[in-house]
Amino acid sequence: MTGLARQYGTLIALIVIIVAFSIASPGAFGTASNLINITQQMALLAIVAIGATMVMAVGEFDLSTAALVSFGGIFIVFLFKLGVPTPLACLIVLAAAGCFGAVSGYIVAKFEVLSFIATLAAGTIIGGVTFWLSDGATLFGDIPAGFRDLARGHALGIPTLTWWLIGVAIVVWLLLDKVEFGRRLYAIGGNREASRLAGVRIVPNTMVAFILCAMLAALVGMLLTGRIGSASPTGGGGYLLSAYAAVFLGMTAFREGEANVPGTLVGAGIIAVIGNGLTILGVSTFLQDIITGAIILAAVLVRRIGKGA
Amino acid sequence: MTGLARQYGTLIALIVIIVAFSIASPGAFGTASNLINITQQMALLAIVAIGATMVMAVGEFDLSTAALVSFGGIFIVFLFKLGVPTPLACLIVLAAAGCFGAVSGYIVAKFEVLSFIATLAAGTIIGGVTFWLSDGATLFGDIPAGFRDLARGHALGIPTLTWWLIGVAIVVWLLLDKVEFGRRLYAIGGNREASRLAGVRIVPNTMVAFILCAMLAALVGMLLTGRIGSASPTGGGGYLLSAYAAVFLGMTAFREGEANVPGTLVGAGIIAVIGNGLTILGVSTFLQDIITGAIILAAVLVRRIGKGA
Amino acid sequence: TDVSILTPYISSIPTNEMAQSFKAEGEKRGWNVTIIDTRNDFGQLASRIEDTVNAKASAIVLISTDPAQVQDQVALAHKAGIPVISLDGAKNADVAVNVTSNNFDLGVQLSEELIKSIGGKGNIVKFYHSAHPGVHQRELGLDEVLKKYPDVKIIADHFVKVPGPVDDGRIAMENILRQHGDAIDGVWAAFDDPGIGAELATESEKPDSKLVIMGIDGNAQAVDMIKSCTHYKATLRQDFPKMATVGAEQLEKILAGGKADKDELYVPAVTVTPESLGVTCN
Amino acid sequence: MLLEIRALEKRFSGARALAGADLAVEAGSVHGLLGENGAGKSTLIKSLSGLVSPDAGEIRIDGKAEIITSVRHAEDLGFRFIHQELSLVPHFTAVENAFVGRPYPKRGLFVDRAAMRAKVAATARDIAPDLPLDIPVGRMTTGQKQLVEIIRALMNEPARLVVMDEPTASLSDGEARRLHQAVRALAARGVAVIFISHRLDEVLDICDRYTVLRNGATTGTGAIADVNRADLVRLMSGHEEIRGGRAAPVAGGKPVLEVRDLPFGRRGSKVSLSVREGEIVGLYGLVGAGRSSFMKVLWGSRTSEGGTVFIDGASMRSGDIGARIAAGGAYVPEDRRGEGLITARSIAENLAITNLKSVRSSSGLPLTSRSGLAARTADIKQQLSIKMGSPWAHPLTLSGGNQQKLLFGRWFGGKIRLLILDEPSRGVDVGAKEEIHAIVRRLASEGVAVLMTTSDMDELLALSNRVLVLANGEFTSELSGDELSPQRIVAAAFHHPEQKESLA
Ligand SMILES: Nc1ncnc2c1ncn2[C@@H]1O[C@H](COP(=O)(O)OP(=O)(O)OP(=O)(O)O)[C@@H](O)[C@H]1O
Ligand SMILES: Nc1ncnc2c1ncn2[C@@H]1O[C@H](COP(=O)(O)OP(=O)(O)OP(=O)(O)O)[C@@H](O)[C@H]1O
Ligand SMILES: [Mg+2]
Ligand SMILES: [Mg+2]
Repeated sequence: MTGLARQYGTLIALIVIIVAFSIASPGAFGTASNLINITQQMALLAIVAIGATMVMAVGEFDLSTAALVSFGGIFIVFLFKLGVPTPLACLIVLAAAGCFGAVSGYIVAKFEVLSFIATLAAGTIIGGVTFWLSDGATLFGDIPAGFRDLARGHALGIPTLTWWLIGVAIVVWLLLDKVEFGRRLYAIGGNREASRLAGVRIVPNTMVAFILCAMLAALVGMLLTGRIGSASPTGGGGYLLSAYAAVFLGMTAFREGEANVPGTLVGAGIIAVIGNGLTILGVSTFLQDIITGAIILAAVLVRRIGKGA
Repeated sequence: MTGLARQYGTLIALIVIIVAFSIASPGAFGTASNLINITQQMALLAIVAIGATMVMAVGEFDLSTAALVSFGGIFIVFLFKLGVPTPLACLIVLAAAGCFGAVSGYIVAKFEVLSFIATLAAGTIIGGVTFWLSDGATLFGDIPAGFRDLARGHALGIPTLTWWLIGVAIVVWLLLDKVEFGRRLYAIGGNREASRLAGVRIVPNTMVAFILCAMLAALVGMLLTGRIGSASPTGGGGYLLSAYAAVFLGMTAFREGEANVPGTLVGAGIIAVIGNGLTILGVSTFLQDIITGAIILAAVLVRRIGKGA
Repeated sequence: TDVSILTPYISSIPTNEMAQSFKAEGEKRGWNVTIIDTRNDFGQLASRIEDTVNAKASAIVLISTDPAQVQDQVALAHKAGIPVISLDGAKNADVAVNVTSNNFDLGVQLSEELIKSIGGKGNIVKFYHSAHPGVHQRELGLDEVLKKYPDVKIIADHFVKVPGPVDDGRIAMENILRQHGDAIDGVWAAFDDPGIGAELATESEKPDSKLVIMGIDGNAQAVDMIKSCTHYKATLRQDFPKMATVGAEQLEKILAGGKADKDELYVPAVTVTPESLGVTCN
Repeated sequence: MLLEIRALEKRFSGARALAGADLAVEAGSVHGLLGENGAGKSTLIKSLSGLVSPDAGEIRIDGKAEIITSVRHAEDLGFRFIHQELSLVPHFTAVENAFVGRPYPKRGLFVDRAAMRAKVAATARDIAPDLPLDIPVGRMTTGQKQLVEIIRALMNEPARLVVMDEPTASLSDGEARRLHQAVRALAARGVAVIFISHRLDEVLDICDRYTVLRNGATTGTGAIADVNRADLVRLMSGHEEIRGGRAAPVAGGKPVLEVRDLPFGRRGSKVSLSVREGEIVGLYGLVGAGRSSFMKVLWGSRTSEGGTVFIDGASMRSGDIGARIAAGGAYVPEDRRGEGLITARSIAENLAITNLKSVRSSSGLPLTSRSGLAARTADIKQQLSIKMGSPWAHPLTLSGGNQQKLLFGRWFGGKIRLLILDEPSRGVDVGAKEEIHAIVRRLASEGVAVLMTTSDMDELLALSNRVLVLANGEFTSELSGDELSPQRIVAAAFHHPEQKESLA
């Protein structure tokens, strides 16, 4: 029993939370349609967190993700206003985000600057660029309906955003767990020096992790714009800490101390379910914060208590 | 020359920045009164960062500082509204913050939960409490002038806030560098297991670091309230990333890879000087962000480039 | 003439509109206008005002800030002989003039409008953000009006998180709809962003619901929704360009050595409804 | 000649690591590379792996001058390395670690885990049949990690040259012997092996040729058949080897450490033992037998349920390290870097962390004085003849032997009653090892009780008055006096606890 709690504590926590809410509110929370809707509500956060998972796998940190989400949203609308067609605009945004990621990754890997400070600075710069593109204003209008549909509606009864999440999660999970590239990222993250001694090329591998993370963040910025029909230069601000909360929760979920995609999904799931359930129960926002914090603490402590020395 | 750049790169960066701004704007930036004023402007950020320095010295992270700043500001006004006299109110606020810090520290040290996720959860809880105390509103009024004077005005030609900074910096510097307690913190931060085997008690020492950090954050919340005459439940939000930016900049300033008080002061100084100088030069916010990010990157890269293999 | 616009909220639509309009007005008059934003941070706002005073700017324009929130710094500017005007802020002894729509009145107007459209009774959902003093005033307006209508009940409320208020409002509304469904008659949004989120949620979750959404600000996306005959039925558009124009005129007088006309000038708000936009919905 | 190195030189910010080193290695031979700590052995082989770029000199491969630029380059030349510092990824299992930086077997696009495991298991069968392949190496003992490194280097077929930098430092006789067989088998297949070790007897045993470095320069090379141990020591140090005899225990010493009914071992059998004043008790066992775990339980860094540990008659609470220190306990852990040194802090602080009171500026105030730190460092430096520069330098700037002395030195100054030593001279050269042994004997003669574990049979025999043997987590025998012979000890270590029920 305690063995099980230790092994899958965080997953069990998620299940317990879902069951508890279902009992408290069977008619509203515990319905299939609501549970499906939660997957849509968690999708954007989870995709950012999955990007962060890759960077954490190489043992680094990317604090510019939030800025990149905002950047992605503003830049795509900016391009639309210039009349750039949707597919090209999406490619340009992803490429631009990839460049930002490449620079951050290069600085971190090549000069061994602490990624915390390097990506904080990068995020500040990206934020400045975003404000400059938008004049600091929320951008609205000129967003093609075809683009908006990428983030709206359903297919086969599943929300489009959920499909995005499923796709991204599978691809990144394969990348990290099944392909050589992932082994290299985890090797670098686990022991950078040993990996270097073993001939793993630190700089290109780290850069690719940062590039993919940046692209996913920009993708989320675009999807968010599609979802709400406008883009704010600070729209991504809310994703930073909660995305990392999801990753860190996930690190305690399956493989001790390693960021991993299934764990991150569980982490994002916990955060989304708590938010959804407490709102449905009509708990006030302030109390929601207190309860959310307490549940997250409990979820990570489950594994630890009784572990002994 | 490159040796010097490597040794004191970040300090040199600060000096270069000050000289550059003084040349660009001798009449406004390079005046004694403005330079003194910068010390006042950096004071609050620097005090939060000094608290974070202690937690980083034990090798942990405290993400609840921002929430504690907001908490400190709201709670003191809340107490004033209840008619509690100033000295008692201050003590209550510090004690409450200390309790929050003690709990975070205990969880992190005892159960070896990653401090990132534990303090993120703690910060969410504290944020909820703060909102609940204030009903989510900015609190005005009922703030005694005597209290406000703790954060206003001058003494001996130096702003009161600067005196606070000087006092806190000296005390924490002594604690970390001269007192046995500091040796223990750095030992734990340097190698937790080795320190434990050598008889250093991990839990109480880590807890004290978190307690002091929390108290300093709450102190800043109170001083901020005194300075601007009101308290907002999100007033501390701006301090999180910039405080850690200061600490991380400082870690590259003097002792490679170790959080230290003089370094943190240099880091906070860089951030404050850039903000002040660019505003005086009339640079718009968007460009300010880009320049700030670039200067921070340059400051950390100075040491690194040319370091070779 | 160097004029500095200072605000903590540049990315909010009204603040931005005022700032940009004022900048345009100022440049028309040959002023050199800089916009400085402090990202919701009042401590930093205080520092930036000090810097501006040190840089000996000709005037300071505070936007969307109650000068009392940075009282000392405003007083410092006043003492240094630098005129301070406030847009969408509050009256203050050290401020030459505050040009605004009365936020409390806006709240009252919105509430009356909403309650009228649901027939004087029913359940409403409230989206609020009390951390912003101006927006908080609107909420107080609602409280005042509700005293007159005992049959109107707030069945759910949500503190809107910034940044990201639209998506936050949307997710909250999705969840509230699941709990209360058809029991909801109206949505009261203290500003348009969460209202837009609520509309998006209703569109996808309960498109045939009869609920009515109303907000404040005249946000372009909200106006667009009103024009498209959605659940969004009204927004109170504060006339931000007008506020900026009035502010610029007042400042011009002051800079010429004169005085402001009054310490507070109101620019009335305009109600945007399908009718006022010339569309008929059924 | 497969490999020829001529007049190689390398400086590290002023310090000379290599000053004209020569080395020639033939295919199919085992070449012993010897030298004191800091002689430049590791630096020499790092220049072969592309990690260090030499300042002068040349490296010839098959007679052709070659500049090795990167680890990949070295691998492409068919070189494999076991570096001295364990270089493993802690979260990875043995199988995953074996493939870091190597081409993975694949099925389609994806990594084929079954094939990976099969390949590793095949190599492990010969070297370390008992090694768990599927647990993260972070949870393994130092010896087991070392075995993983060895498997990793031997697993790859197309190797021409395998370089092993102290592969046996934490292996006990059993594992070392298997490694020796594997090394000879490699040589028989025509692979060249460079074998670095401080255990001279093993070098004499398995190598064909030797090269000795002193202060970065080659002082001798030739066939092993032509030299004996004394010759090698002379070449390494420039003087004769000094060997002290085993010290006799203090007569009539009272028991210092007493352990009663301490549950230990996977089946929870109870252990009782006592160590008297002046006695040196050695604990022996194979890799993973539980020696380090047992010492950690005694020291209180691992908790245990039930049983009692007494120091000088005072009972020690489980998990209370402070109480042990107060009672005069001292502990030198096995893993110098992981558990011993605080590498980011100065030498002086490392020496003071166990006893900060001793470096106060005044006894009443908890202020650490810089001069106090310097004085304590100078004192310990002198007592243990540590070769070091400034007390404010970081410990990793010292040679292995001197780092090890720091771990002893930090307990000096307070009273020492019980000394617990886990591999006290791992990776330390013959000379320094002798100095460390002298320290241990001196402490014992002053009445300190010593409990020690070591994988090095020579060391065990050189120091212990009494030997306890652990196998698979159970104490299988106790030997003293004339019973102390390598054969009997190893035989006991291989014993299975099931057959020895009565002894525990
Ligand atoms: N990266 C480095 N920077 C500075 N000095 C170094 C570095 N690497 C080695 N040295 C110095 O070069 C000399 C040779 O070191 P090396 O590690 O090659 O010795 P070694 O013969 O392998 O010793 P040991 O038996 O202790 O492993 C030592 O004085 C060491 O301090
Ligand atoms: N009695 C025991 N109770 C619980 N676990 C044990 C016991 N003995 C050994 N182990 C486990 O088995 C492994 C061997 O432990 P230990 O480090 O003590 O071995 P060792 O004999 O010192 O080996 P090495 O020579 O490799 O250092 C460890 O993973 C340890 O957790
Ligand atoms: Mg070596
Ligand atoms: Mg051991």
